[in-house]
Amino acid sequence: MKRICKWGGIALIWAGAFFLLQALLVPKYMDGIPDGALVREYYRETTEHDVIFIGDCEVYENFSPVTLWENYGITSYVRGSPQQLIWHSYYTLKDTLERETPQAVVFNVLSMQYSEPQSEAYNRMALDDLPLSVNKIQAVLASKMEDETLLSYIFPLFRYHSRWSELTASDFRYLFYQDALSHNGFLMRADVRPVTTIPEPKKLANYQFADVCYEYLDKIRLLCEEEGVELILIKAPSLYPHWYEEWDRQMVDYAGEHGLTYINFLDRIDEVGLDFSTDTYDQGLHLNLSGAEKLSDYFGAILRDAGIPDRREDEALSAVWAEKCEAYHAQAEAQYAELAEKGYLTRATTPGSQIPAGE
Amino acid sequence: MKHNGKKLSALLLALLLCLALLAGCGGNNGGNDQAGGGSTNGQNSGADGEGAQEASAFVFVSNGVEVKMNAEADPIVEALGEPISSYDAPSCAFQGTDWIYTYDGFQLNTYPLNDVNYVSSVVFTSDAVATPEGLEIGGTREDMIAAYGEDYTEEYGMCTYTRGDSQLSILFGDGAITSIEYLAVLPEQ
Amino acid sequence: MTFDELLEILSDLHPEVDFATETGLIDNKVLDSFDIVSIVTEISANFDVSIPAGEIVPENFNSAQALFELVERLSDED
Amino acid sequence: MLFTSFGFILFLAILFPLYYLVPKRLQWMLLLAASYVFYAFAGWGCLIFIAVTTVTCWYASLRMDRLQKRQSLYLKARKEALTSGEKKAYKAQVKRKKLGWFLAALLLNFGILAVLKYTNFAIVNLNAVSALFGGGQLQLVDLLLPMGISFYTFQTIGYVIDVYRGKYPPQESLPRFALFVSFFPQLVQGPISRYDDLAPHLLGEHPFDRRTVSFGLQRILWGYFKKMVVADRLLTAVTAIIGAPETYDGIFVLLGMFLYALELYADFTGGIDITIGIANTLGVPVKENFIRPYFSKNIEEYWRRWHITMGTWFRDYIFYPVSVSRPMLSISKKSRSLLGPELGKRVPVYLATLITWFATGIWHGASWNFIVWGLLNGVVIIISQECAPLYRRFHERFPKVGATFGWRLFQVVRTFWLMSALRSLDCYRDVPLTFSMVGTIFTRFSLTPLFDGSLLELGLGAGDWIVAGLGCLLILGVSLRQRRGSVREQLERSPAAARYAVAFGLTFAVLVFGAYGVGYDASQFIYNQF
Repeated sequence: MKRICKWGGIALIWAGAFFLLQALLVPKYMDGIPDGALVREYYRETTEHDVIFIGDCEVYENFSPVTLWENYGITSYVRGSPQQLIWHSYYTLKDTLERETPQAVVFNVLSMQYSEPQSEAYNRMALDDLPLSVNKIQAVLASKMEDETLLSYIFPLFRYHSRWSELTASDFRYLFYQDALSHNGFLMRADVRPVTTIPEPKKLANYQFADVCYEYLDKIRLLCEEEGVELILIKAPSLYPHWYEEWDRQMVDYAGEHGLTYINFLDRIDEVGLDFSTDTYDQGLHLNLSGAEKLSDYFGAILRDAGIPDRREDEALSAVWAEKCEAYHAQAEAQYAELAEKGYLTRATTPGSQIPAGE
Repeated sequence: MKHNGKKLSALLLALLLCLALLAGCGGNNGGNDQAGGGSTNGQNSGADGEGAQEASAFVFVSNGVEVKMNAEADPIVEALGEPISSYDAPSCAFQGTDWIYTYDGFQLNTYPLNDVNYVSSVVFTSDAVATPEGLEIGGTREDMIAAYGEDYTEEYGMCTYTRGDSQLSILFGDGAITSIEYLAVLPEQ
Repeated sequence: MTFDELLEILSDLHPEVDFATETGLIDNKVLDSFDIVSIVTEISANFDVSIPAGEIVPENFNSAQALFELVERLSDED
Repeated sequence: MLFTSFGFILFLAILFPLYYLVPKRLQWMLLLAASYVFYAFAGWGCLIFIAVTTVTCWYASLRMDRLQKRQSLYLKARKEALTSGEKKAYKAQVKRKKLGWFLAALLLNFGILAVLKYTNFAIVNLNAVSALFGGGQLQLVDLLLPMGISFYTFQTIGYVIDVYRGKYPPQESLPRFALFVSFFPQLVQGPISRYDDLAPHLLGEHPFDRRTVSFGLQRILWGYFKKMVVADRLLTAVTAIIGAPETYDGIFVLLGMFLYALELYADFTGGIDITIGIANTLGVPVKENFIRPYFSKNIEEYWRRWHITMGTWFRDYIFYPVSVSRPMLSISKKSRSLLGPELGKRVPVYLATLITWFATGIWHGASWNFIVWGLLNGVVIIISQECAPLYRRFHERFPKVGATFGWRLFQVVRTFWLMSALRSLDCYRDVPLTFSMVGTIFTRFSLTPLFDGSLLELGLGAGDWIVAGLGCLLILGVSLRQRRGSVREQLERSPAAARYAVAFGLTFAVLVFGAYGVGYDASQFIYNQF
């Protein structure tokens, strides 16, 4: 008995040290690259959502849940992550549907063009913060690059141990708790960088989306059917990377075949009222705050037509959302103030990104 | 044990056969083929160095400026002169910025690595430019073979030649060349 | 060959060692591989006894006595 | 499966408990199975080669033994009937047959090694010669080089030679013999064990012993520390230096030699620590391969303390047989009559030395770099032999100097740098480049690069240099303590808190500072494919 106590104690101390070190060494995304913090923030939600967005930066930079709430009383969350590939989307959705059942799921179809994992960094940002479960393991196995190991997703220390030499004060400050950086998954950027030119798209040899992408699209669709959730396919109005006609046609066909709604917002730029001289912060790759609010307002009407209810009558919900709105407007104000003062956003320009200030 | 003499010769024969087979196909030794070097440094001495007589890579030339794949991009961009337009596409979450420079007849694309931009591709956009070997948009398959030979792979009407750390991809539509693209084969990280 | 002749060969190599009493010539690193080869060639050159490589093991070279017995045995065999 | 991969750790984590759970008489079978599983991860093709070596050497040794036994029976039965001439004739006949089996096993197995390892080297050289005369060029062939082939081939050949010499009876059971050939911890990079040392332990029964297992695990941990924290970190800088000879000349060459010496030591001895640690955890003792070689006072001593099992292999199976062979003895006679007894006596020994070092060089790798490296080692050893009388006279005149610490330090430092300089042949692309780079130490010498921040451009940050430096100091400290006996036994006597602190510290040092995972090339053990 004494022996068991002794070894148990040693194991406990060892595990404690291990997890403490691990918590210290994993990146916290508090000093830049807020995109990396998106996945973890979802798990702090206390109330359910009627609409869930899944997809890449074209959802989390372009759709604002607060606008949907304020204008339509629609509760929503953007479960996006940078360059979220379709298998990431599928497993993220699966994880979400195990926790709540929304009325609609909105999927941005840009990732249909990628049939293979692209980069370890994006895998990490999509998967690191998924809670450990069979679902996560499947997600890792589906996503990992050749030289990545499953074990390093279960114990991220094995991946991030070499960060010991890059630790900063903020790694200690945010060791146990990190501030919220997004607004229900929406990352706010109020600065403007107008579109002056868009490079001509190059010709491709093959426009057909890969089988594996269709497989996952089917999985997403079937999952939604099973749970009784309406699936809406969209293509966000980002001007670059180019969305080819040939790709669009495949999505139109797919939606038609399965009775889904597919909206290509590139066709509705005028209807939405987007002005790419003021509504983008990076020459048309992403919308800025004003662009996202216009798009969300336009999309809210579509969601309302699809039967997504107005929850503003619900007092408990209203209280929760009131707080969200407050934080949202505070950040918007702060960003506009900073822009007025300095002409650029410090937060938005991490070292290494060479976006010239306030063009 | 008496007849083992025969068995042994049979064994030896089988063995030699195996050896011959393996010597012929070989090479499936996974990550283990740092042949015999005394160091893991890739500085494998002797036998390895001489083996790599690579054909030199494809180089695009515009107004006397050589555009090599995987070359540092900034000096080339400077030498090429003012582009018609340039476009920077920061990737999601600050993982680096790709640049696209548009010139008359072609586009120059770059990728970043450790804060330096390198040439990732040159895409022809019109027949205003031609490769140093004389191939241009609108040309024929015969032109292509005359210029670059038969050693290409073809997929969906796109023919690709690989030389050194570069590829030349030529796309056909209705029997004529519709696109020519130089592509960098990314160095192993 | 006599034991004294053998001692002479050995003392030529290492005058400072008392070969009559030392019993750890190999274990105590008194003889290195060069010495051993020298001894074998000397014996072969002067007494026409060849010591095969297989017999070059510590047990046979640890003392002059053991070496002498080895040489006796080998010359008997021939 | 690399020693430093998660897969290998998992493999061990399954094997160790299983080993002590199965009935004791099945332990060796489990080891055999584990060894083949381990080897299969290196590729199915490799399995064929090790199996062929196993079967042929096992069989040839049995045949040799049968012949020997039949001879003694035959002679015993006919003790009176045969004349001594007939006996001799019979013996000669048996000897011939034995030699036949012996040579068949030797040629086949060395042949496999030679074909796989040296074909391309031969082709390159043939091509170079052919080019001189404007001849045609051969294509290089893509050959599979099975993991650890040089190690297991040498170990097995050593067994065949011993059986041929009648040192011990052969192993009758093929699977038992297969375990001796393929015992997985030492498959990757040695040590090259002797059958009579290793086999009894491999095949014996091993009850669980807490102390043995804990000592074994400690040694494994220490090996991982040396390898992953020190060696793999230094490797980055070494690679940077020798990868750009046009940038890094002069003092950098010297620095490169120094770092490579540290890196190689940490890598190789770390690997051996893991090997021996695993074997010890399984209750199997394995001969030490290194005894603090960098403390050696001369090159001969160095080679008695560095990669010991390889050195003794070459000594017992090449140096001795060559130097006492008939041709060598006749050379000896001739050289004595030509050069006089003193010098003449040494000629054959030196010749055998050069032959042995040529073989050692080419065993290390198929390139002129290694051949020149080996020969230079031989030459240095010969020079130091020739200088021995000089040193003796020096010490006779100044008897006090030899005993001083300063003098010993001088010897140790001299030997270290001499070996480091020779080792640079192992780094640069070819022999002429190596010599010209070593030359730049003298022609382009300048100390400034050490202080102007160039060190931080070698791929290691300041933190990495500090970790590597502290790691080296720790290794040095442990080596110094080792002179007073086993460090683990010393540790055993210290308080529990200290022991756990060491274990925790090392584990987390490996976990955090180890060079593994994405962003690090899983560098293979340097001796992997010898």
